Amino acid sequence: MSSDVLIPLKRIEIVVDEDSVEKLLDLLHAANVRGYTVIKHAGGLGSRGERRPDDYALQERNALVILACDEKQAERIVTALRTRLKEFGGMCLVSDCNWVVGASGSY
Amino acid sequence: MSSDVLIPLKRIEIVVDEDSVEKLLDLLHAANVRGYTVIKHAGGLGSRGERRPDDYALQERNALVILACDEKQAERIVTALRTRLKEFGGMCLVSDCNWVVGASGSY
Amino acid sequence: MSSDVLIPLKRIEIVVDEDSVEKLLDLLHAANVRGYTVIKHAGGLGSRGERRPDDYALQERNALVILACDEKQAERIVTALRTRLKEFGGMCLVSDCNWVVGASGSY
Amino acid sequence: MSSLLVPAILFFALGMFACLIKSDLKFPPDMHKMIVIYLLVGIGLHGGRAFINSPIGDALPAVFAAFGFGIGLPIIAYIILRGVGRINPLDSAAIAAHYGSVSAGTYMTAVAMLNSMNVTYEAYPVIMLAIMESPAIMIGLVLAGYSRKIMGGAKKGEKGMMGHLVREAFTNGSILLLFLSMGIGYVVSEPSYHKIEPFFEGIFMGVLCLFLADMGMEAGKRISEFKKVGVFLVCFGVVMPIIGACFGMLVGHYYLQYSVGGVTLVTVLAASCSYIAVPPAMRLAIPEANPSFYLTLSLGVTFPFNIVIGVPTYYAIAQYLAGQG
Amino acid sequence: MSSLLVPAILFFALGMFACLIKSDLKFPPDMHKMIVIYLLVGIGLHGGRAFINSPIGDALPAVFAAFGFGIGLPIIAYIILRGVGRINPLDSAAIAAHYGSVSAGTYMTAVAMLNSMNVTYEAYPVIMLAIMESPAIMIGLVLAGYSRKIMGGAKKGEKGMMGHLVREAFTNGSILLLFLSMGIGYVVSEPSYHKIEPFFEGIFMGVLCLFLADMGMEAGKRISEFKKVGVFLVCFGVVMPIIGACFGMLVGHYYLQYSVGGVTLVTVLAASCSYIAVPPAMRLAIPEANPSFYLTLSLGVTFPFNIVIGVPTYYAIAQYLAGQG
Amino acid sequence: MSSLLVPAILFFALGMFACLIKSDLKFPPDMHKMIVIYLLVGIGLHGGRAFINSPIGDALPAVFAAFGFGIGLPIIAYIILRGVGRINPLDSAAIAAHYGSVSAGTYMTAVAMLNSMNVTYEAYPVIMLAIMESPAIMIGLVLAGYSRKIMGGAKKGEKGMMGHLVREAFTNGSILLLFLSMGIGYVVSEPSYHKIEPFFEGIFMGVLCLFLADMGMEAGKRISEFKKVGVFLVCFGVVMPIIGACFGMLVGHYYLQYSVGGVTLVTVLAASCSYIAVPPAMRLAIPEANPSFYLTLSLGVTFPFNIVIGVPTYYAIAQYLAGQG
Ligand SMILES: Nc1ncnc2c1ncn2[C@@H]1O[C@H](COP(=O)(O)O)[C@@H](O)[C@H]1O
Ligand SMILES: Nc1ncnc2c1ncn2[C@@H]1O[C@H](COP(=O)(O)O)[C@@H](O)[C@H]1O
Ligand SMILES: Nc1ncnc2c1ncn2[C@@H]1O[C@H](COP(=O)(O)O)[C@@H](O)[C@H]1O
Ligand code: NA
Ligand code: NA
Ligand code: NA
Repeated sequence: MSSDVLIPLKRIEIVVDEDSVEKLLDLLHAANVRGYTVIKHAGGLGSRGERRPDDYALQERNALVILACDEKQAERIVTALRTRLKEFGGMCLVSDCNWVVGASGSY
Repeated sequence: MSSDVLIPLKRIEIVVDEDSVEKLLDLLHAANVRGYTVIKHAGGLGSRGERRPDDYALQERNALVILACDEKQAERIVTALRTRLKEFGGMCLVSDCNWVVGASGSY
Repeated sequence: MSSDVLIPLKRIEIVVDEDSVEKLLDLLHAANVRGYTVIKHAGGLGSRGERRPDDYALQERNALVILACDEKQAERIVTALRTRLKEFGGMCLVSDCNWVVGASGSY
Repeated sequence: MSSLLVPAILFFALGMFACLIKSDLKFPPDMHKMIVIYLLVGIGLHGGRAFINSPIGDALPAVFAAFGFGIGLPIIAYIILRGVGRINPLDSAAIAAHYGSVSAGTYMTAVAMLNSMNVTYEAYPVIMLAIMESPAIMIGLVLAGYSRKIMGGAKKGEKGMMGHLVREAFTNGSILLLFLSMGIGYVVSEPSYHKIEPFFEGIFMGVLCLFLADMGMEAGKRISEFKKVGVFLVCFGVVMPIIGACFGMLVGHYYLQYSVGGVTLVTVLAASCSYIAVPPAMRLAIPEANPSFYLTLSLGVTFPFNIVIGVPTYYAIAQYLAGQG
Repeated sequence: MSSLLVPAILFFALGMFACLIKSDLKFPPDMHKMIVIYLLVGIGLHGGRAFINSPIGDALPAVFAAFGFGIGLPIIAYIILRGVGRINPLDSAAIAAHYGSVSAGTYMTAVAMLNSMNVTYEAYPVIMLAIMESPAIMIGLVLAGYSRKIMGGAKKGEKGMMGHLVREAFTNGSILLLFLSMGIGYVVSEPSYHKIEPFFEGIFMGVLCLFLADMGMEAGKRISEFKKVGVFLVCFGVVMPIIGACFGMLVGHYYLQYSVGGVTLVTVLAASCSYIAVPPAMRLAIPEANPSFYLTLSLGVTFPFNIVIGVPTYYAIAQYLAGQG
Repeated sequence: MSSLLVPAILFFALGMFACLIKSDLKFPPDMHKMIVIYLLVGIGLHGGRAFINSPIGDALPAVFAAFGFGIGLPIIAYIILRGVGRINPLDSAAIAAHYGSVSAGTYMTAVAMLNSMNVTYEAYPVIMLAIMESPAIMIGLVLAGYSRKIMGGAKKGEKGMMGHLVREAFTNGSILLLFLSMGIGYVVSEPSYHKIEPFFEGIFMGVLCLFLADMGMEAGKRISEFKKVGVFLVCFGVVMPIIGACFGMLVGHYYLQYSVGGVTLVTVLAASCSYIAVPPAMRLAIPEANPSFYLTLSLGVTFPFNIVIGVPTYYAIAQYLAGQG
């Protein structure tokens, strides 16, 4: 596909405690992010053991945040996020992706 | 991993209004897509501002559609989708991935 | 971004029947996986037709498991998973990603 | 006519109307599940109580009748679907199984109608309600096996499937809830039962209204799929309950010799078809069958037909039969 | 004062208190939706029943009043917002539309208070409750169109939007549920109604308590957004219901000539503002407007004001007016 | 024996049975949360009402007893776990905290049993129910701190955690709901209370049945984890409630000097252990402890033991003690 259809961007995927998601979004807003997608009620396994959203008594939940942005923005986000990731509890992955031109450019 | 285990494909990730997801799936069916995964109740930020599925009064929801397909199919989908993405409200990302042979080949 | 910030890993994305997700997680635990994220209540289309979590009568659900791990681990997982994927019903994608150092290294 | 002005039926109409004018009215999916759980427990308890004053031995003919319906009606349905409609064998098997079973919603609507007219009825139909789901699932499996044989290709691993489904037919959550609640209703002491009566009986008819409003919306949604399903199947969805009703009427009146209320309920059991336990069982047992066929028939055709036309008609005929002596 | 000790109001305070001390108390989102569905059906049925003994013709003045409020109050609100507050035109239009509509929660709290003091009231205010949402949405559209014209840029595709919203104003699930339940309450026979009364009337006031606890938590959450909204709008959220209340009082007492209870309810309708049907309609119709403005005003300012201060005051004034003759 | 035929206990058995035969019966997770909210408000209101006729001053001994249990029982549990079982210190601390607290489900089952036998009881145990969660969480923190000291490694940032958990112990949603509802029950007027009684009292025992069915399924699920937990802990889950019950009996009969009903309830409070407020607090305070230990003990061992064996036995012994004078 030609380059006027696809714009190469970075895809950032963050998993945090659902309770910390507001703080994460504040951090993203502060970094002038223009778009993201949030999926709540996720479970998982990590350094703090298993987290199960359907558990009868504990109901620990993660939230998954996906965002596409340009390389520079990505660097800014990663830098801001790194130090706070422990507090939020979770992980952050970065990979390459291509934005399909046509949608309003909220990246 | 050898090439008889992994088949290189395109991974398409689409976020639309939950209300438009039926129309998007119709479009995918029309493009002869053989497999996709849909996650509803997502929130997000985009050109139309924030959308929160848990909000008390508004409850705006996005749906995330993930699909793996070959390059040609991907091109067809992107072409069909581009012009309608504004109507659906959302975004579309394309990246590379590898399909693990063994699952019934629904790509 | 420099290599002391990003560690190149494999990103594995698995979709299975929600009923099989416990068995899948057992398989991952057996492969000594140290982290994963699970999203339930997903729908989709595949070789067995459409699956709709919101359907009035059938309510078929998929679960999406995302995990980041190093290349070797990924190979082990893919090998273990391949033969059982049909039983679980679903698919498995593998792609490249980078782990942002800072989170506790649960990969 | 006035029997149509039962709140339960009006709420069904409300839901259907809301769906047809494309209102955004929607009940949360969990609300539906919670209401079903509540209603099943309520029917069960009430049924169990009724048995205290009815000798259990007298239930035997009802049990026989239940098995007769559960096995006989699917075979009739299968023959019609294959012979008249030339429907694909596996689709036919899946659809047929539904008609051996019953619709708890239709049954409760009939009970609501009888109650609102102060018509009494026997304690036994509720046990038929609980029993009929299981043989229907079994016979669905048998028909599917037969279909696969005539189609030439046996599905492998089917034997494990069989065991799985026999288990499913008896451990299905809805059936279990109904049966065990019946047991609880039977054993608890009168003063204990009085403490839980306001919840399980007092507000039952009101909750049923919300349930039927939800069913109405679902039925309305399915109407848009009539085209995919085809004229023959839509007609079948009206004719099959009439055939079932005829058998129900005869069995209820001549064999079981129930009162007008009882005959009405037996007729409803024979005429209605499942949308709770059988669809997931068939999806598992006959994955090749198209679910939109049996779901559209069950939820979009037969259920509304029974609620709006069937139940009042069955009652009228039961009255006529009783008048004949 | 003792009128504040109505359980419904105390539960509102409970929810607000829990939120303000940052408790982790939270009701599941579906619980809220289910309760709203239940309450709307309950109000509708009860309202429909009340009409059986009230000549429908006499409802006409109430209908006129409802349209008057629905159209007049948003225009007043818009003028204040633009003229006094210099609020952006599209935000003004969106906020104004909310004040033409009503809050079912406030209405039910007032009913609970009147019931607990054994004050009777007319059957007609409930029909106003059902009617007022639609004209408010319409006038919101008109104000938005006017705003866009004075701002110079017409949004394209607006005509399709208009049709879409007119449909929405009449097929909105909540409005429909209220209207159709009213119809059902009106037509069902007395014995039929008695069967569903324990659910829709018996436990109504108790369910309302949980609803208001939930509303209290939501209102508490919105208080933290007062800063974003600004002093003027927070004041507006208190002044506008007072203005509405004055009109409501005058219309209820002099034009409709209702009893103390009826005047209180009419006043509540005029003084309250929507948080069910209007917000999503405005989000769709005026996407440029900031939702946190109208939601904070509606849920965080006007609703608590009405519940805690408004309702008892309106009742006291209605008593005074009645005393004046 | 006949006391086992209380519907609440039978529904618990139903849920457990469904789970053990691997039925697909499952209640939606939100249903559980909604029922818990409803039940807590119901207990609270009822408890608050009971206080109107009971001088509040007389509650003081009950408050002392509650603190005594909340602090004393975890210390005993910790000593047994460490001394006899050689359980890891942090796991011991987390488990111990649970036994200082109470199970609202067990309490309500006991109330249901007493009601069904028309046994009266004092108003004060319900205030103990509300109080005991907080000291139990505190003492859990203290034990965890002690454990960390003897293990040599202090967790950093623990001080902030301490403040956080002290807040949590008092703003926990469930505790708050119970306390505030008690307050509301105390202050509302009689006619007001009558309007909400059908919801919060009339249908209470019925809703409790669904709650216990759900608890039964959960308990059944936990049984499969007995192996992971080990023989010692499973035994501890039976022995500890017996120890608690002994203290409860003595305190209830000799110190508080309550009636048979009251002694039974005090015993249940001492013998039961939390599964609502304490588990999340311990997860936060002692992340190193394995949650499947304390959850399996609480939900899979102690709760079923108390429901099926404990409650009827405690009542029998209370009767015996009363007979002794
Ligand atoms: N850059 C982005 N990264 C991730 N998700 C996005 C991005 N931009 C938009 N979205 C998603 O697409 C939805 C609709 O976008 P929009 O139509 O621009 O408001 C948003 O609510 C987000 O969930
Ligand atoms: N390697 C991984 N792959 C995918 N998700 C992970 C991984 N490690 C951690 N997570 C997610 O991050 C959440 C928090 O991790 P942690 O803070 O390490 O317990 C986990 O519950 C998982 O959902
Ligand atoms: N090509 C694909 N892209 C994305 N998801 C897929 C694809 N194929 C299958 N799936 C997912 O895997 C589930 C099970 O597939 P199957 O077992 O082939 O029916 C489907 O319901 C989809 O959610
Ligand atoms: Na049948
Ligand atoms: Na108004
Ligand atoms: Na205890």
